[in-house]
Amino acid sequence: MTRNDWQDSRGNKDRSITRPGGSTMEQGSAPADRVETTNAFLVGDSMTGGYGQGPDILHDCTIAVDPGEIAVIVGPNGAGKSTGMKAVFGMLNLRKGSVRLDGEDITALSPQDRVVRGMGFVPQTSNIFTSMTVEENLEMGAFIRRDDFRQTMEQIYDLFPILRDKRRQPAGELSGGQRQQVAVGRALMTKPKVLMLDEPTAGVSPIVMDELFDRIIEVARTGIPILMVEQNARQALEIADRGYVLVQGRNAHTGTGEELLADPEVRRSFLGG
Amino acid sequence: MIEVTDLHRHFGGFRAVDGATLRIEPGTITGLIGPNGAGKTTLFNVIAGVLKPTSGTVTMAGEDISGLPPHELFHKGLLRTFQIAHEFSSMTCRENLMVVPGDQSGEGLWNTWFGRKRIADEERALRAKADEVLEFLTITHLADQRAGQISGGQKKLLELGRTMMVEAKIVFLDEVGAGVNRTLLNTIADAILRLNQERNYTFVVIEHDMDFIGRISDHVICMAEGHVLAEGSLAEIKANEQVIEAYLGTGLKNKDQLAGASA
Amino acid sequence: DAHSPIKLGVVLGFTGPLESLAPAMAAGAEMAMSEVSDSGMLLDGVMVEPVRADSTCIDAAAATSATERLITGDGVVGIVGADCSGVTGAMLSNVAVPNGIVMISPSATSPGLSTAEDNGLFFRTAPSDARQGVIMTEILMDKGIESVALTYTNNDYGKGLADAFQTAFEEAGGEVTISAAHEDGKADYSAEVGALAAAGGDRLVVAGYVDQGGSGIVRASIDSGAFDTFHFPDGMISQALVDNFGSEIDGSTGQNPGTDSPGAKLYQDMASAADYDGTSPFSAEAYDAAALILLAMQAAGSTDPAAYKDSVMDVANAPGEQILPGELAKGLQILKDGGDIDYVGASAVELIGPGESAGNYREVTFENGELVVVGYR
Amino acid sequence: MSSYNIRVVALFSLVAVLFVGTGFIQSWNVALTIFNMGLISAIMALGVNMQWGYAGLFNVGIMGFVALGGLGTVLVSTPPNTEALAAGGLRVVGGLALGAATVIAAIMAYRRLKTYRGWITAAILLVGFFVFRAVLDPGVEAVEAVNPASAGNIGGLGLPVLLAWPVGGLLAAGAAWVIGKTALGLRSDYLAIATLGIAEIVIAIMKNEDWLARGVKNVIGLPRPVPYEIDLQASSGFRNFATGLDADPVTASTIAVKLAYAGLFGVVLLLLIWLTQAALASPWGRMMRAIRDNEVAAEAMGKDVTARHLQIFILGSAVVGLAGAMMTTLDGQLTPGTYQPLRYTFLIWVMVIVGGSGNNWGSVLGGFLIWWLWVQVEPLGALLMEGVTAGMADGFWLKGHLLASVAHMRLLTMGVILLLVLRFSPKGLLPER
Amino acid sequence: MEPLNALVSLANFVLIPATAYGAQLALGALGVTLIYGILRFSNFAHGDTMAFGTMAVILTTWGFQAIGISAGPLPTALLALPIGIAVTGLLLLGTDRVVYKFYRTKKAVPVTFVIASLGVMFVMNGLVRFIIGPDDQLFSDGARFLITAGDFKRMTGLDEGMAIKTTQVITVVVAVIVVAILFWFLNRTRTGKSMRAYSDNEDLALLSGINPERVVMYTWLIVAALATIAGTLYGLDKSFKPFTYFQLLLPIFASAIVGGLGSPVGAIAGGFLIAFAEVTITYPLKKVLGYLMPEALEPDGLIQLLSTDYKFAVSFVILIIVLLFRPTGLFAGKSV
Ligand SMILES: Nc1ncnc2c1ncn2[C@@H]1O[C@H](COP(=O)(O)OP(=O)(O)OP(=O)(O)O)[C@@H](O)[C@H]1O
Ligand SMILES: Nc1ncnc2c1ncn2[C@@H]1O[C@H](COP(=O)(O)OP(=O)(O)OP(=O)(O)O)[C@@H](O)[C@H]1O
Ligand SMILES: [Mg+2]
Ligand SMILES: [Mg+2]
Repeated sequence: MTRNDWQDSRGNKDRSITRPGGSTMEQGSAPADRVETTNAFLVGDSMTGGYGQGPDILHDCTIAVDPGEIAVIVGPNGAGKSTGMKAVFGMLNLRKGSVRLDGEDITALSPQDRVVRGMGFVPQTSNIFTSMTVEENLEMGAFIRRDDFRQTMEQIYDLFPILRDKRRQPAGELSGGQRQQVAVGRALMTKPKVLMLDEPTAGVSPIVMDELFDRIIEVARTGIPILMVEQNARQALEIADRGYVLVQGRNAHTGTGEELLADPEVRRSFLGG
Repeated sequence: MIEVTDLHRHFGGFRAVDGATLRIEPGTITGLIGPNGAGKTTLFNVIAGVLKPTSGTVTMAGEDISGLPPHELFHKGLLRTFQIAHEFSSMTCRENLMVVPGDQSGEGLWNTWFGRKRIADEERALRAKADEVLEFLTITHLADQRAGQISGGQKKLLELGRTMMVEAKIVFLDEVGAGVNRTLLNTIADAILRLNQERNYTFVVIEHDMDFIGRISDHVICMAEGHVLAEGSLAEIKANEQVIEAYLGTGLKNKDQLAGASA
Repeated sequence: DAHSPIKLGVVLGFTGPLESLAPAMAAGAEMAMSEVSDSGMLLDGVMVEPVRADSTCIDAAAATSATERLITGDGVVGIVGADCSGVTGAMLSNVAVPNGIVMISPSATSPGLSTAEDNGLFFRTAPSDARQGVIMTEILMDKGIESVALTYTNNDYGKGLADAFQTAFEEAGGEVTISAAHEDGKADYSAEVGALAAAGGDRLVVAGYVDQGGSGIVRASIDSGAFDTFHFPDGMISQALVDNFGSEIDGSTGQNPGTDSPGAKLYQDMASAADYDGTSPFSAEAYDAAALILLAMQAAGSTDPAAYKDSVMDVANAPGEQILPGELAKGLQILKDGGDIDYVGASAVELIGPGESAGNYREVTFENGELVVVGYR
Repeated sequence: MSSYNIRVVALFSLVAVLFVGTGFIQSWNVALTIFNMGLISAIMALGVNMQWGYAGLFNVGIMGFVALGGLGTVLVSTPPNTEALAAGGLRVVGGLALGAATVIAAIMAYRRLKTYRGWITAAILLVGFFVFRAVLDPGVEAVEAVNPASAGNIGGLGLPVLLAWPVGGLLAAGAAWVIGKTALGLRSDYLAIATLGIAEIVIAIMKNEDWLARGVKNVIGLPRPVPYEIDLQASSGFRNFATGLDADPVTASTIAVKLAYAGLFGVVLLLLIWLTQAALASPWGRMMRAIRDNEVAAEAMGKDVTARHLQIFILGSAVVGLAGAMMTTLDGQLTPGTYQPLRYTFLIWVMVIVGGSGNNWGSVLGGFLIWWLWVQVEPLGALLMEGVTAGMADGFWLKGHLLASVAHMRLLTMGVILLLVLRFSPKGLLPER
Repeated sequence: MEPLNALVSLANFVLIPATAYGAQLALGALGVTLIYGILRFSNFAHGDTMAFGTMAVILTTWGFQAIGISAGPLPTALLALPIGIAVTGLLLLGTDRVVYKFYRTKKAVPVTFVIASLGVMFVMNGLVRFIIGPDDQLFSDGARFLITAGDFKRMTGLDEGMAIKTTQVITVVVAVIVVAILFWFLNRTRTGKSMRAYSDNEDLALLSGINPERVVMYTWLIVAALATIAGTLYGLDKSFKPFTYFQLLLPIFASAIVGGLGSPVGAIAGGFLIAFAEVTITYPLKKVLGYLMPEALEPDGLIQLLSTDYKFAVSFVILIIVLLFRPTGLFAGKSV
């Protein structure tokens, strides 16, 4: 990976923005079980691509999710999980493969257009507008909506009651778990047809993690398919209908959450024994 | 080793650390847990000199170190790692290690011009030491890679490695596990345990992963709302009602409902 | 070979703080050159070509480099310039003197240059400020004005003039209530005007530049009612002042170099015909500087600075026939015939002592939005 | 040879060609004049590069340090003005000492006191200010009254002018220490504007404190470290030497003097390059890179970031001050009114960025290249405009307008070059390795 | 009457000019602060942008005057403003397309933008001189005064006059209106909120369906409007000269920084703080005290805290003092 020359972070006290680095983890040995994806609601099908002119990070990687389902992606650091999510969301150029939503090929659409088509995304980090109030954060979630979104907002307050109390507070003043709730709420404001979450529980306390998983299940119960990346793999796979293990940008293992949890190979290599 | 007495740190009206009092015994590995926003990182930052305390004292081996800047604490053997990895991204991993020791004569400008022989000798020794540390961490193959280009977990290993370049007395680790693959986390846990046993480092570890805490620490402190809520062995903590209510929770409630819905 | 053209340098601050004065000055100098070329009478028909260079007014290094280029690259045999005293000094000592090239500055008025080591190569058509201070004092005292506020542009010109004036005025029994500098090209002059107004005085003396802070001060003074009559030294007297303020400054007085020779008027007409502003500060002096160099060459019969530098004083001063702007051909002819001339030019040139203008001034007032010349001193 | 080395050789050859070409096409005097100032520019760029390239300090107050170096030259090399010193020298020194004491007392009060410290500090400052003025002002008046038209200042020490160069550097270093102590904690853009402002304050003081170095009345005729051309021309030895070389004595003398300057400046530049390169390649350089990469981590790894920033800020400023003193010596005069940020701050920045920040050789390259352009854009622009307007009818308004605007090509070109380099070679022509 | 005279004198020489100047600085600083807040860099080309905008207005004004359009007692330039803004907007959008957009897509660090803006500054600097020349240009017409000092004296019978210029009133009124609109726009409208969202978190704004290029476009258009308005008001009140506009950059930046970069309220407060500091600290109290004190105690000297030579230094000393105690300005600005 060549460094971007325009990004030299010289300058007093400029925060150095560190990005997750490349991976050197050994690749999973088990062959990828092919999954039936052609008819799934959201599919990133055989995606190959990387950042800018850099090397490919994803190699023929397939991720799919159906309505009412929770699909979880796990894998070592730098495996390309976040990259895969971004690829599905159109934030990097695919060299091969396609992305389909509800049967329609959306590979060529820009992220904004995907938002319009009903995709919601909560990135791994900095996923709220810290200087804006909770309510404004939710409003921004509804940015593309032209109709009256007040009702949706009420629904979100019902789902995350704490946010109703803090609606006038700048989101930057909230605790980690509360922030994650704002982030999910923001994504839900678009009334998404599918919700994508990148490590929603990273760094949150166990109680908040449980709560978030609870809420995610609640959202899924309303019929919205959820695609998420998790490092707390064991808990995540427990609630997952589908699980994908990615290694070096490739599908290493695929199955239901229980299957993956039961697979000794997966346990040893990716779930910490 | 470290004693924190009635420590306060306020931001405006907000009391992030509010009367924390605790003791870290030498040679132990202490786990520090607590809800988000409990003030753990702030406590670390105050002890490590990044923030000045509003009131209260921190002593290390009997000596008052409250308010000392980080670089002075470093020379007293107090080191810390960061919640988000802070590697020197444009330098190689080896250089990241070699830069650490603070007594290098080559850091004085005068010597760079008139003491070049001595510097060359020191550098050789330093390089050997860095390679040793890389080997300990099983990342020798990354020695000449720019630290900005290694994976997140490897960066955390590198951070740990930096503490091994000097004779540290106490090391503070802030959420080494967040976002790190569990298998890699096991490697890190091994490294911590080995450092503790082989070099007698004292550790204080913030972590939300109870398995990890359980694996490494002899003693656990739970903070909430800026002060210490409970302390003891992990088993004691896990049984503590207050801790369960504020932090651990009782597990998922909705799980069965989901199964029902998708069935 | 007498028929190859000679080159004269015109080194002025085309960019920088005085960038707005430079074009009219250059135009003046170049008009004199084309007048001479057209006449075909300089040393049997030598043509004169101007070569411009930017003095930047502020960057001594750039000015020296440019001058170096003119002298050693383009081979100029004389230089009209520079405008600001600072760069002029650097050019003189670093390039002109070492290479033995004559420099005539139309506008560097700093007294310090009088004593600069110049090997007889440096002249100026603008008088040193010391003299003007005395003239100003006389004019004001004659009007019975004994208390003035004083503001000056914060450079060697302004400061020198202000010092000279203050000394002369206080010696004559007058009172300077405040002497406050103003920086050119700044955003706002309310603070200066506030201070000047608070100090008070019968009149405000503005030793600045008309297209710079000077106008800003006058504008703010009139607008706030701090002062409504002013006294203007040479940097301020120009058509622009009349255009800017019209009858708002009625009753104000001033002086600038000049004699009762009709030269100034003639020059302004010539400038208007050539489509530039002849009243712009130091434009007339620039014309005269170029004319002097060329006349001196004719008198010496050579374009070699070493030869003609000694003739500059001769052609500039009496005795001889008076030469006005537009009459350069006549002057060349007289010199060719071995006669004497007394170049008067557009700014009533009279060189004294170390080669600077003697300082004949005309006294002006402003009436009904017009500049009226009331006399000469 | 690596591609980097090829690049170095190619670019420096290009610069060499530019200067040699200037020598052949215009004249060797022009080439040397530009070259000498190029040397000074290179040193200034080197100083800025130390601050920016090594430590990421965004200093936009270069002008102030250049000017302080110039002040140093006057204070060292001009003869003392005994009359003025007798008239008010003591009071001036006393006043300044009182001023400094006031500031120190205020800082001590602010640090030590617990209660009412704001008020007490303010009171100390206020009272101190009036006492300072009361002591200083009469002294200043007395000094300035001594022969104001040609002196009116305290003069200097009357020492050899070469000694002024290190002193100019020291003066700049002293100012940098004060500035660094107060402003270095600021974040990038805030530091930039603070330094920009401080530079303006330095210039304001130099313009208005006539007793110091005559203010805007300028000091001219500063002594030189090399002989005068006319003296050479007058010496028969030199004339014989010139004729021996088959050269005209005037040209020979002007070139000889310039070569002498070039030698002096060149020695300084080479010395600085050696010092900086040695420092960069050592653990010190590694530490600086670490600090630049990540201050927080460097601090946690025991590096005293504040002290190192201060160190590099002072060193860089001293180098700039040294260059400023050299420039004033070359000019032979100190003219405070001529210090403008466009020329002495922003242009130096263009040199550093175009050359390649973090790379010493890049700064040297940038210094020479940009200075050459700064001077030569003028004639080149005129040529260009003549070319462009050649096809237009005489008297066509645009033709006249374009020809009259040629002088403004200079700024335009500098901007365009900066933008082009930033775009196509963002780390400069010679990137840091 | 004496205290009244003192008050009027103070108002005439301190309050009124400082208010008008403060409003001019505030408008300029708003532009700087907006760019910093949303596009995240200090735009060194802002002074020259103001010069360019004003030049466009002047050229249009001349055109209007030539064909006989006028705004009665108000300056014709006000009519020309929309055209000037449009032209400046085009220039800024063009600059963005040619220069800044590239770095945005590269996600360059802020300092790269700052240095690019230096380049733009050089170019615009030359461009303006190229088009309109380096000279002073007068373009104000209409009534100069609301009330002149003389009229005021006659009306009130006081010894001291108080002049209020049309341009001063226009400046303050326009500044208030513009600031009000800007606040309403940023805090209440969808586009305004999307701009704040973008400034807060660029990537997330993208994920919310906000089109970053639109936000950038709106920012530049608003900046064009602010710069042109500020420049024109300034030019009407004083005069237009490219070099002066370049010099304006310093007090404008000082204002924006004192207030806290990125904070619109800060920019306004900063503008007034700098303007009042420059005027008050150097204002001699002689006259005012003369009115207030009994005859015997009337001061001899000027009672001036600092000579006007240092007025420029005053604003920077204030700047530095503020930054020492509040490193990101009065209103806790951002820093990137
Ligand atoms: N913006 C980027 N530009 C270039 N390369 C990137 C970028 N972001 C990530 N990468 C590289 O892509 C690879 C995959 O990164 P990704 O963020 O997808 O990993 P991940 O599986 O999400 O890891 P983690 O669990 O640590 O979040 C890594 O080698 C990383 O260095
Ligand atoms: N600089 C600051 N200004 C204002 N408030 C702050 C600041 N730093 C931290 N806080 C607040 O202090 C509280 C404690 O923060 P801290 O980072 O110490 O929590 P923590 O225990 O480390 O939580 P987590 O587990 O989420 O990392 C939080 O509510 C936070 O919002
Ligand atoms: Mg990730
Ligand atoms: Mg924390």
